[in-house]
Amino acid sequence: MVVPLISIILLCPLAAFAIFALLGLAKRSFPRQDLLSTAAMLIALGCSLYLLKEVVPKPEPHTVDWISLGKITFSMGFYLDIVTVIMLIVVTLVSSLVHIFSIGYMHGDPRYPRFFAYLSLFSFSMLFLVVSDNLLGIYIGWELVGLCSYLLIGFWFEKDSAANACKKAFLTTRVGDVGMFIGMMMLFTRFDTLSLYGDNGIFTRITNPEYLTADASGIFWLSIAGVLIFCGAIGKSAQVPLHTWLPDAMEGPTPVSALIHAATMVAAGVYLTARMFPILTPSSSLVIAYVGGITALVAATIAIVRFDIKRVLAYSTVSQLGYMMLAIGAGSYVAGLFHLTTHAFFKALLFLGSGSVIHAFHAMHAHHDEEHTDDNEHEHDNHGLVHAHGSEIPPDQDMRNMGGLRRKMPWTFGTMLVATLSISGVPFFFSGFWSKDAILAGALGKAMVSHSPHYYILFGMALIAAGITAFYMFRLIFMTFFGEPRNQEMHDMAHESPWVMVVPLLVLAVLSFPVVNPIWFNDYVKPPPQPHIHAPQHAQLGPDTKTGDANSGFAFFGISEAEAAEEESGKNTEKANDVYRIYKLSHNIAMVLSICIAGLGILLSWLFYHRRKFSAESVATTFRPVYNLFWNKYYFDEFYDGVLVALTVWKSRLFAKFDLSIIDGIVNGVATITRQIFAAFIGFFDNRVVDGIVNRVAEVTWAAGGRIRRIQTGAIQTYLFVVLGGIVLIILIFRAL
Amino acid sequence: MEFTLKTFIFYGFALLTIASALAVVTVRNIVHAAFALMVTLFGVAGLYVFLQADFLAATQVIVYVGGILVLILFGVMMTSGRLEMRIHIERGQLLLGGGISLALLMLLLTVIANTPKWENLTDDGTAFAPTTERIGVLILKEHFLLPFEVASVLLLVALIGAALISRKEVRE
Amino acid sequence: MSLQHYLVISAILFSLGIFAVLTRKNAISILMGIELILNSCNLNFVAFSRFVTPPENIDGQIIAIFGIVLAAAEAAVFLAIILAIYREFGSIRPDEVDTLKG
Amino acid sequence: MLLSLMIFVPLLGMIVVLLLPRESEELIKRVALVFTLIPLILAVYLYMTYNQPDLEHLWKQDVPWIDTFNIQYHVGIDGLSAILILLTALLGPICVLASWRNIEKGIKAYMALFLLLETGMLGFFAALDLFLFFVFFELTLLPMYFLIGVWGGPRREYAAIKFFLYTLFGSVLMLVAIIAVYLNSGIPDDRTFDIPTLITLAGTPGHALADPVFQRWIFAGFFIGFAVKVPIFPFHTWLPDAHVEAPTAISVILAGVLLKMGTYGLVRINMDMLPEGMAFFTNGVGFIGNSLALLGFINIVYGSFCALAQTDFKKLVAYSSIGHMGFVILGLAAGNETGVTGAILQMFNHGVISAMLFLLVGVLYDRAHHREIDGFGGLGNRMPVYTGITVLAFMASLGLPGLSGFIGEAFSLLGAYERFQTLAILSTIGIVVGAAYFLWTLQRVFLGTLNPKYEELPEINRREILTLVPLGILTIVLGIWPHFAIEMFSETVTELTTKIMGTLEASL
Repeated sequence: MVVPLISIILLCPLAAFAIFALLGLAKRSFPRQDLLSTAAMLIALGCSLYLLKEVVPKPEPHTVDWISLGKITFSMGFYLDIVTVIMLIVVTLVSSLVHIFSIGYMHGDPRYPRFFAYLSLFSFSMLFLVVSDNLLGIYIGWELVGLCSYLLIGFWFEKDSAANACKKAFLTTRVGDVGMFIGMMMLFTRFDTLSLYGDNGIFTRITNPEYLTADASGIFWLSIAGVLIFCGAIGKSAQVPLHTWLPDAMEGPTPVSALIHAATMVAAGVYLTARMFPILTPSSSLVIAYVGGITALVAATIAIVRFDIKRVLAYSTVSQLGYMMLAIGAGSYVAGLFHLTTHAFFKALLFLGSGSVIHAFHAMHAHHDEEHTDDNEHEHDNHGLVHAHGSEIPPDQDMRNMGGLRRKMPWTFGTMLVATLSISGVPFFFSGFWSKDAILAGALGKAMVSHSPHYYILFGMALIAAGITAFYMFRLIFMTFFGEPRNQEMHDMAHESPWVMVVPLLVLAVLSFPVVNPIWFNDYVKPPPQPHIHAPQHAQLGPDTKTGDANSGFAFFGISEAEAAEEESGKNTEKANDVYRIYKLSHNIAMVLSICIAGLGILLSWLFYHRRKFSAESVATTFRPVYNLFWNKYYFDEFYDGVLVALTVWKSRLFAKFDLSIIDGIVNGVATITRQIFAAFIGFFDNRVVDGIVNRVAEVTWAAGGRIRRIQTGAIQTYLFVVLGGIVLIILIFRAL
Repeated sequence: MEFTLKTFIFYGFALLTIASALAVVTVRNIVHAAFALMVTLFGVAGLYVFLQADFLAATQVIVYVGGILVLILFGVMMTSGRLEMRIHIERGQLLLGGGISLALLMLLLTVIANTPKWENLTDDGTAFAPTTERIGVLILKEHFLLPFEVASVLLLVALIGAALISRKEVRE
Repeated sequence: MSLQHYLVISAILFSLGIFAVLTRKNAISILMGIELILNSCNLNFVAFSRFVTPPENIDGQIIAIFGIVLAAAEAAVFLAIILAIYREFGSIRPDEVDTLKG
Repeated sequence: MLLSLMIFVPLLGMIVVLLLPRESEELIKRVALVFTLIPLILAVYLYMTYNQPDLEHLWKQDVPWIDTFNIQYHVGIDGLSAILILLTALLGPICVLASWRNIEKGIKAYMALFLLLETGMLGFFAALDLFLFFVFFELTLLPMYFLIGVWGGPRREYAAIKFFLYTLFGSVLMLVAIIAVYLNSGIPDDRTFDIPTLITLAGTPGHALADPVFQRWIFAGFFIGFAVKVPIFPFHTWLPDAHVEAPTAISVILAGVLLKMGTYGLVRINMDMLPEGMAFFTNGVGFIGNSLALLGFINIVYGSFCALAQTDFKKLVAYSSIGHMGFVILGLAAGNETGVTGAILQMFNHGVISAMLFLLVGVLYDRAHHREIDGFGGLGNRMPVYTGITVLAFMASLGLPGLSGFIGEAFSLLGAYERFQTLAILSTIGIVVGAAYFLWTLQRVFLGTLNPKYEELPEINRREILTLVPLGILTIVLGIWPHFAIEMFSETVTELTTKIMGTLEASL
């Protein structure tokens, strides 16, 4: 059943796109592309849910030979374990909801059918990525989602900003992809395959000394490969330093932001890293954890000062993705994936909610464009700050135009509040709390077990980021829904969205409660073994004790790694219990700390933006350098545009000039020299000697002809004389002979 | 070779032929030349009789004397008019032409004299058989039919051509 | 009356014809010369036919008949040409008709 | 027999076209189309039967030609030539269709020359006699010279003469090498031009042809001849000029087939016949040992960067061709199964994709009468179908997985990484830059606000779509299931790479 079901899941959205593309060639379009695409997604969702039943503990990949070259065979296939199914469900569910939401949101757009076709193509690519059992397949899906992301960010390509953003997104991710490709080349060269699972897969061969020795050089090599593969994830999941494309990607329609740039595609990086979990070594894990931690912190700080509602959410996404990376880097495989799942729902909800708000304001867009741009500039002057990108914020996305919307749009407000509570880590009733807590606990536990200062630092970063997250998310809520309307005219026009948009919000809001039960998650999702992490504390672990009691709090996320270690080998029961105890302890510490810091963040936000006890402006003025740094996004864009892009373009011009002037110059120069020198001689020779001879011959012939023609008297008798005389002579001569 | 009446007549014809031919090429008056030519043609016809070619002799007389010669005389009349009846001959040309002709004659005679195959081929005195019927059969029935037809076409073409060339331009 | 007799007569006629063609300054005289040449040829044909081939073979005579036909045609065309030349140049002196002069 | 038929049918078509009156242009075009469709039909039949032993006799012919020098008319097929013949035969009718409206003068001569060109190309890929090989190689040169020089753009004479001289320069060296091979192939009465025989001789230890030093020199001679054609840096500057000036269909043939003649020659002669020479230049020892891979790398990076700087749409595509051919060189230099497979796939795919790109440029040029990238803008709104196809072609060209361009590039790199790690890694720069220039072009031409000058620009028409659709389908199909192409030549590649790798190992 597995293969047909997956095939249906893949083919439904692909067919929806294919119908659009083929009719497009004939310059037509299907009358209800929206319903077609949505139906395709719903079918895929149904199949994905059904697939839950088909999961087996030790699945085998279902493969076909794709390319066979003598010894080497590249296969393509599906691999279905619980993680795959969870991803399938997340993708199809969010995608279906986004489809439904878009029916309302995109209504009236001139390219309405195309939007749905692109969404279908994206869904196909994403699902293909998820179910692939090998790196090549993942890479194919990986790039295809990149293409869809490109197409959808640039959906309103008439806007220059959108055109720039889509190009930037594609190129930036491509830089990461090249790293991933190099990683693939390394793995392929070493293992002669790109399959991950099965007897000939990389994960089997990785323990085979024939392919990889477990000594220092082998581990070092594997670390490099792991980090390179992770480069792909850095690009796709918008980790520092390749994160800059994601905020710009907000130029796309908001449902796209929700689906691609919050819930699914950007999470593909996390998914990939999780898939590659078995090849991660201590060093590459640490790199991943640091990248994740830094990303979480950097993005969160930037988010504080944004005014564009979508940018705030975008940076929030980057930050949360950093969290997930941190989790996987710290070995908390399950926590990372759990956060991926919960985040997909509540972040999609936040984006769709913001879409609902933008939709409410959208009608105003046209005739208020100009004056609000002026307003923005005015405000910047008040701040006395250079806002390089400030004036680009469309008025319908600018939080400074909002406020007091909670009465106008109660459903949107309610659902967004749920999501905000969830992302901020408000305890116990929201899924985000559990997943975030698990990550913090995992990092702290890892630190305590390994006694590594790195993980303490990372834990600290994650904790601060959690606090900041709570702060800016509530800032968003307060600025948008509370207080007095800042722009009365726009406020008057605002209205609650139609039911096709509200229903998806409600569904997602339900999913933001711990519907995805952490206990269930922990029971089913097991981290794969990491054969090359031979941390000393694991080496002596005993076989022990499955007993980690499931009721004693929520320590299981941390335990998961310990359990994995236990299964592997070792004798020392005591040590195992030790580790278990440490993780449990770390979890308790982490929970208390995270509740405290989330509360602190919310409180500050309330004081700043609701009660107005403090003025954000004055704080900004006080810490102007820091503010400037945040406002300018740590100058990443400036660095890239000013240095990397400029350098590349300069280099290309240099090359082109080199080509034109040096290479072609040499060629033309050789030609010229040949012509000038060689040809001058030849020309002389030609003129004087060859032509001279020709001319002489011609002259002689001319002169001779002038004389000889007199023989032609024109009188027949003369000719006869000559002829007969000639005959006589000839005969006489021959007779004489 | 016994000297019979037959030989006498033969030599008579031969002499007549050659003498009149000489007259053709030497006399200055073109009309006289034409008449001398007539005599030559008669002579040749006589020689044909000696060669037992009776039909040919008759044809020679009828066609040449009756046809061609009259044609020539018409030509003389139409071109020369009254003034140009005399034929001009330049001395140098005369000498040169005479030389070449003489050389040619000597050459031919040498060839005739020095070809052994041709010696002693005398008139064996076979009985005369009329040739007219055989010629008729050969031309109209056997392998000379095609040449005959071709020759008649040629004649036709020549006559039409002659008429075309000699008529006055209609356009003018 | 052997073959050689006829050949000698024929050769003399031929030479005289050539002489006329070469020296005469009147186109009609030239025509007469040509007629002489043709006659000498015919005479040759008939003579060879009589003496060389078997008696019943008279192909030579037939060739001679064709020769006469040819002569007639030639005479007709020649005179026509002479008339045309006469109209064009006002003369039938061959040395005056030298348009082909190089 | 069928193979000879396929080669000479276009020539017959040329004669027919020449016999037609100059005025009946429609008829001439139709006749040319028919005479290019026949090889295509035969090529499809070839695709279906090339590996059936009982039909093998259909696809080869060997008759004496010039006995004095033991030159034969020997043509035959293996996997590599079959796929390139298929490509040539496919592009033939497409080019005729692409020339349907935009050749304004002398359509008769144009079609006649084009058909002659097709004969030359098909013959080149099928030739199994060195002399015949050279004759067909040169036979493509002449029509090409006239096609560029007469029907080209404003600087056509310059471009045509440059193309001609460059190629001639290369082919002179090649001719010297051919003669050297001939003279060393045996005793005076037993010399041969026959390629299979020569390959056997070159593999016979102790034979003059098997001498490593001899092979190196011959390798260099052939290599320069083919390098001009590929073109390999620094012999590449004829390409942008020729492309820019040539009419659309000729650019398509130039990029689609003529460049492949160079790489085909490299495989057929340099690799198959001269493994010792190949080993010397690719053994990875020192500068010389890396030289072939290095050239591939330079081509990739240099071509890509130059493309990034271009403002002329067609020139950009031309430079991108240089970059993409670099992958072929890199893959061939690797000499292993993955690399060579990738290289051959890349040859075919580049033929298809660059043909699409040039056709697309031609469509735009026919409408706007200029090719300045910055002079457009926002066409995506005005011409959605055209934009869609362009996106497909661009994506295929920049190596988007799922489209055929990716497989060739990826396999070339995978293969190259095994042998030349650093160069393979550095070559990936080309992937990023490749994406950069295509996306930048896409943005400048199709995205943004519509340039008011082009508000009335007509959408791509049926005929143009017809020329593009087969190529587009091939791009997608081969991207999804490259086995369709690979199965054609996998045996050939296995044999070849076994020999190369064996020689390499022996030489190290």
